[in-house]
Amino acid sequence: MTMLIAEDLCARYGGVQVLHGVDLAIAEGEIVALLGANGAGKTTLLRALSRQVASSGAITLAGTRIDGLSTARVARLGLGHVPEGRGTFTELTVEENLRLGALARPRNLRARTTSDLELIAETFPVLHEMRARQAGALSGGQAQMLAVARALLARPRLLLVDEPSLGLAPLTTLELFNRFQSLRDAWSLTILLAEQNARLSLRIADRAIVLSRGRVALEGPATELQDHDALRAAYLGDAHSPAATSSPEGALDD
Amino acid sequence: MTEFFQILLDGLTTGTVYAALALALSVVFQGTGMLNFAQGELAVVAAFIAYTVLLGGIPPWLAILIAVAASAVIGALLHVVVVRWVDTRNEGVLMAMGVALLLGISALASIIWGTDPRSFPSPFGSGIIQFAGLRLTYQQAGGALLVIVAMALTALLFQKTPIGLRLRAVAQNAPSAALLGLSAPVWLALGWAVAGAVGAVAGVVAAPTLGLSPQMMNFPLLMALSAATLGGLTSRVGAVVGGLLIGVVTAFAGRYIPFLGGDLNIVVAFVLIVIVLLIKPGGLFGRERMVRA
Amino acid sequence: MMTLDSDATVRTHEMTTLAPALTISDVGIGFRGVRALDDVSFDIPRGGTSAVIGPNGAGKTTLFNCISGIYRHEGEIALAGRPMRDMPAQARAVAGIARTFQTPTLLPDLNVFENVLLGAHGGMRAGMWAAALRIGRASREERAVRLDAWELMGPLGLQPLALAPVSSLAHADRRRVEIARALLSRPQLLLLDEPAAGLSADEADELLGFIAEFGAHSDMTSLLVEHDVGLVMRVARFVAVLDAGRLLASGDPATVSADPLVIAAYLGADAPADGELP
Amino acid sequence: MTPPVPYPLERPWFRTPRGLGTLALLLIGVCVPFLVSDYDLFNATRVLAIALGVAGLNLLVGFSGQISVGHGAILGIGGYTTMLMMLNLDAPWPVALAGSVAVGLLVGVVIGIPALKLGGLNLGLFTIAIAAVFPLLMNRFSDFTGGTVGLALPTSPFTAQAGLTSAQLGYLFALASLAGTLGLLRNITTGRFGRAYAAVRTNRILAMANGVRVPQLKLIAFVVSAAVASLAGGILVLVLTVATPDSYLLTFSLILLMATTVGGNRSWIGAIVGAAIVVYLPDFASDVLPGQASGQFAQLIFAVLLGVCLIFAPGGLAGWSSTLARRIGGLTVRRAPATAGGARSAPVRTEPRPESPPALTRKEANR
Amino acid sequence: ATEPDEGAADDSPIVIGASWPQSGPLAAAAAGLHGFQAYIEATNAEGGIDGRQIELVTADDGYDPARLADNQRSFVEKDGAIAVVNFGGIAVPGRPYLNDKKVAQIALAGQTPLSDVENFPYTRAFWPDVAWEGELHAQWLKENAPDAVVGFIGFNNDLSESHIAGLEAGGVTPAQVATVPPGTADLSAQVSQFQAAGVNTVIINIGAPTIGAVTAYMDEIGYEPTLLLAGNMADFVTVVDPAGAEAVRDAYAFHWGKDPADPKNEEDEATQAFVAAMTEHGYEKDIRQALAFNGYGLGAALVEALKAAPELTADGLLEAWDSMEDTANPYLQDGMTLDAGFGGRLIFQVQLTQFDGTSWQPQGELIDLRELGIVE
Ligand SMILES: Nc1ncnc2c1ncn2[C@@H]1O[C@H](COP(=O)(O)OP(=O)(O)OP(=O)(O)O)[C@@H](O)[C@H]1O
Ligand SMILES: Nc1ncnc2c1ncn2[C@@H]1O[C@H](COP(=O)(O)OP(=O)(O)OP(=O)(O)O)[C@@H](O)[C@H]1O
Ligand SMILES: [Mg+2]
Ligand SMILES: [Mg+2]
Repeated sequence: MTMLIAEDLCARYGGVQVLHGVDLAIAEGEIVALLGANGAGKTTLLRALSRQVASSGAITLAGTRIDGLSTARVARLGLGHVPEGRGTFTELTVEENLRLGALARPRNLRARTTSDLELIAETFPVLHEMRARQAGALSGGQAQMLAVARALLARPRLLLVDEPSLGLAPLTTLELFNRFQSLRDAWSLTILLAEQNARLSLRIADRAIVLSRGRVALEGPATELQDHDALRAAYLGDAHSPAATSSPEGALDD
Repeated sequence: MTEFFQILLDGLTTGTVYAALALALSVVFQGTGMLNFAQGELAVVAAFIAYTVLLGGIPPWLAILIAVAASAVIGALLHVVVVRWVDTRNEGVLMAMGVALLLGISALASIIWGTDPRSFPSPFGSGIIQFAGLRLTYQQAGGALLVIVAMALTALLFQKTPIGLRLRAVAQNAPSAALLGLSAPVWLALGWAVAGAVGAVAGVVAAPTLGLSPQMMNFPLLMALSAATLGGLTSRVGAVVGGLLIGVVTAFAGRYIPFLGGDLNIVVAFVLIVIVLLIKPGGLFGRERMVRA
Repeated sequence: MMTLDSDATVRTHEMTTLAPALTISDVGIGFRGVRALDDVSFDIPRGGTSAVIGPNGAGKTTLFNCISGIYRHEGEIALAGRPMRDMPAQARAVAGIARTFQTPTLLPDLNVFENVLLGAHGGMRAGMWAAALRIGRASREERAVRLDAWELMGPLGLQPLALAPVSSLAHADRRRVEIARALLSRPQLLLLDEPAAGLSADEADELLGFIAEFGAHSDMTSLLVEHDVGLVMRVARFVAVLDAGRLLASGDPATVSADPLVIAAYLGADAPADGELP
Repeated sequence: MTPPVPYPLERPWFRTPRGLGTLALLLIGVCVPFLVSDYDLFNATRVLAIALGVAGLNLLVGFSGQISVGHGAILGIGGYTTMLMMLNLDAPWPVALAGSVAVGLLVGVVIGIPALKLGGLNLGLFTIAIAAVFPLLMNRFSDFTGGTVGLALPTSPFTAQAGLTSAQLGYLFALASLAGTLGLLRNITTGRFGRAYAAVRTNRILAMANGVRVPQLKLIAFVVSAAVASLAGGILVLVLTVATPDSYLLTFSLILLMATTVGGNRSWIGAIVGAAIVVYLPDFASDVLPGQASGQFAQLIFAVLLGVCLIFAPGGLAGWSSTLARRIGGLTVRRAPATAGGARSAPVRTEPRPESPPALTRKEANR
Repeated sequence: ATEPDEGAADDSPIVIGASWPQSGPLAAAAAGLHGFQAYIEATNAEGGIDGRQIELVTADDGYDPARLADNQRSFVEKDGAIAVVNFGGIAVPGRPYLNDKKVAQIALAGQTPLSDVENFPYTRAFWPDVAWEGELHAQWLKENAPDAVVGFIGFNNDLSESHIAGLEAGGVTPAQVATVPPGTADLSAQVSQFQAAGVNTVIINIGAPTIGAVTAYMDEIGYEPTLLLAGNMADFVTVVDPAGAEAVRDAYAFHWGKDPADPKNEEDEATQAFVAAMTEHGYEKDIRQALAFNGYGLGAALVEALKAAPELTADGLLEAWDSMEDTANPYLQDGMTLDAGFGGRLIFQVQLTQFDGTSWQPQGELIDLRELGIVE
């Protein structure tokens, strides 16, 4: 089954159009990396999908049209979103933040809450240690873990993640990405991952989509993209690639 | 000595009205992040509803329940019809909206029910409890009980139930709450409903003592705002303790600092508040807002 | 590569002493029983780029907060040999410490240009009276600062965004605005809290290259907190590693990344010597 | 090296559309007294005096981010000071006004210092207390303040001269005070200190990290605001020729706060708009509503209209109308709404982002 | 006017302005205005004053002096009013302007400053001066309860000051004084203090809601001192209804006006006329309001003065006001008349009444304050 289909998605802020007719299809159980330079529109695309930004075009989540629904509705239909800027409830405790995540899960998974909480504690031991603290006191990386953990505990069918590695220590990032991979199977989770760290996200992704100036510039299996010259030039910072000195954008555009 | 304890008791019972209103303020604040200047007027409306129902021959306890339920509905409606459309991230606008509501509801209540004070029979009956040379009217005792019950119930709701947790989450960060499937308009309306219900308790506790009129809560509102600050706006226990404390402090100040009298005695309460806040900016029981770099 | 436009941006600090850019001695701080920093001491050499690394919650940002005077802490911190214990945060800023924040922090009420201009505040001399009465001195100073900011925004690519409200910026652009703001104060010590986070590797290199060049022109020392270890190893001349509030190791990048303690706590066992992630 | 993008030229203020508009407004303001009756001037002068108070509140609330629910009392302090100096010391009115400014400064310091520690809603409640106690004090010390009936001047202090009536003189004086004060306030809220105040009100830590002396600026805002409000109170009693405790009830403070918000708390024109609304709207509402409950209905209408303003123009009527004007004029919008950010606001930006991504522009620019 | 103006037969309306609180803290006072309006409208319906209609312009001042000043100016400068009617309190600071403009100012209130006709020759007030009531209370106490331990409850303003000054002038110093801001209703602590101090006589001169709330509370706790209530407050709507008849039983008050809600007035013709006028002109909501009857009485006094005025100007009106003698007024208790006297006031007679549980019963003869030496 296709988990998410977006057709001809356009979004604008005031007079400026940011997304120009993005088409997107994600199969159930897939991990898709969303790549793109700074300002390409990754965050905007994720926000449009979770209905935080007004957009035109059709969006279908697991067979249900969701364009036109509210963010909260879409969330209840099984769309999770780890937003840019983390969005933790700073005045609630870490535990309360996590509980809010668990409360958002579908009814049939309520029984699994305890074991899922344990899993989270295992992935991010520090969150368990700090459960009684106000979330606002957390360090940047801890807050990032909390944001991801909270979204996972809601047991979404499709998880949109905006730069999860932001502020995470390398070991933790690695662990998180591995966890994504294992949860994809264990929880039949579908993930759309917007990440600047292309190398890392391509490692766990099945497929990658490259946005450029609000359009899908490139799309393909992750393994293929890892070798793609243009991509390397633009996003892996490979200074020796010849593409780096010519216009990388030009290379992506065709 | 008896006089001392009697005045202490009087102060406490005077304080129950402040406490009830402060509790309602604190509930709105926690449930919606707004300092609601119109809370007193909402309590008045609730009291008028109870009054109207009582006149219809309904037993007092049922009348209270009806008023509480009706106020909850009014609170929710107020959110849906008015407050929802305000830019909730802008404190100034929220506060100004509170003032507009205060003026509007007060005018509306005056139009509907007139401005003359009416007698509101105590739902607890009339009579006094005597002990150790001290006395307490049924109304005072019953009012205190009602406030304590309201405090316990809201504490339970906010601290122990998932609903309370969600209410707090939506009030604190609505966009994030939406990502967890919590629709802000619905939950904030619920928050207002809870506050309306608590406000109704304030109205019912106040009306028999103060005489039912649209202006009934003007002064108590001021004291309740102070009480909530003293105890900490983020804390329901704080609101109640603050209300009682202010009742006691003003009663003692009026009695034992003759120069202050029955009007300037509130200065003592205000001074107390400033001192407490300078030492503990979140109030006696309040939590300070977490800001870190 | 980015270049600096003119010598106007160069400011030389008098070399009063040859003291380290920053001396941190016995710094400690606790929050309700949690020791966020405990007895941390090290020196940051003058000039170039140094870095503080460590796992999440190690106390890196807290250390920055102590250096910039936002937290009161135990121990002593000295800027170029000058103890700062009793200096409030704003005085430290005026004395030459500028910083960015882990989560880019901008003023929503101001546009990009004005956000950058805020960085000049500490260095401006004209007072409230002069401003109120629009005395010539105040206007001249303001004009000069604006010109300076404008030029600084060129190489950072912010000029086209100058009048945009900051709420409309993409994450990486916010970062650049913050850095421009910090640089505009011509700091002696620049504290960068994860400047490369959210930037592609290419963009990060470019940005840090620019900062290094800026620093070279103006005798500025930069101190990074960064999780991109590869980047740190490439640009830093000195690295301190924090873990759970304590100093785990410090020294030049090669030594530090070979330290088994550091590998266990932070880099991971299979980390290659250059710090690049597997 | 490519030539740098030219620095956007800045014209002197009197050549910007906004500056020209201000000048035109001032011109109209000066002509008004020769066009309308003395009765209309009386209300217009009240508006100017209240606008001055609202402007003081704007500095405090809009710019320094501190809330005061007690400015009505500060106007009262200014009013009583002016009155007492004129009645008891036979001071000429300009001296009395200077006296009330001085007292205002003092009051600003006295309230401002604890305010530094309190902040936010706590400060709001602290100032509410001041507003609540002020009329009680005026009632209590009646030997000095005249008690409930207050103090009254025998006649208008503005003696007709040079062919101008006393109402015209009063108006022109109020206009000059307002224009002058607004000019000064504008200057300290743009440029260096404008940015500093933006930091003070939204992010203390950021402010400190950029060398902004937060307490100093907050205190200055309080002191200046109180002095301006006190002056406003002085001018107001000169116009009304009376000062009574009932003029300065808590409601008055709340209404001032309302005027600030409805006009736009970072707009100086907004201060005038807000003042005009709170002065004229109640009159207007009770005029259009004859009949028994008209007082209450008028208050209801007043509340509803204010509520509508708050909902539809949360950034204030002044900003809202100029945005509207600019939209209609087809010009690009310069600023985001006061509360940009977050999901609900629809941010607008000045210039369309250049079609090519920034990274590319940069590289080309430097190549 | 007794004789129409010489020259043209002027039939332009006589303009009277009324600035009165209809909203705000004293919104309840609006009833007084309604009574006043009812009388004026009834007069107009009967043909007005010598064929000239009275044009009554009303405006709400919300008990805010600034709005009062605005209204007064509007009446004088825009409407050309010859007289302005005010409720009280803030009428005092409104005096200089009207006197400056030589426009008559008529206030309902009892505030002492309003008796200052020398300095403010255009200002008159209707009710007896509160200070007189203080003295009256003192004289009565000395006669009937020389050993009384007196407690006083009043507003924290000049009304209480005047009242207490009057008491002291009459030789009674209250042992306990509780003055509270308007709107305060919970006086339990003050009552405990009174009890502890052995107060056995309580004088209450404070309006709604306090007067009702405090009497009810004293009754509920079984504290039963002798109650002496202010004459203009001791009516059904203000105290008996909210406190309950039992709580007010045996309380004394010196009344001069009639309470339309008192059953004893049901048969009274003037009261019936009042009720009829109120109903006729659309103010039936306020027919139980003593305050409305007060306003009605003020209207009657004003109309009498206008009828007697040598010319329909401010000066003519005041001349007629100051010449009133034995003038009947529907609102005064039986046997009382309006007589111009000290301070431009008109009412110098009062009647001691005691509440018997259903009605205020007269005790003894009519009292004339001038005869008692309280007023010269
Ligand atoms: N609220 C807004 N108003 C106006 N323009 C906006 C707004 N938010 C984003 N933009 C613009 O839309 C474009 C895409 O932004 P977006 O945040 O989606 O980029 P991104 O790909 O997530 O970049 P980054 O990697 O830096 O986070 C940018 O040019 C940005 O300036
Ligand atoms: N103001 C505070 N109140 C309570 N705890 C705090 C506060 N500031 C920091 N801490 C705690 O101190 C520890 C160190 O935090 P800090 O932000 O310095 O970590 P960090 O090294 O910057 O981590 P990261 O890489 O995740 O940003 C954390 O456990 C954090 O929760
Ligand atoms: Mg992004
Ligand atoms: Mg950090």
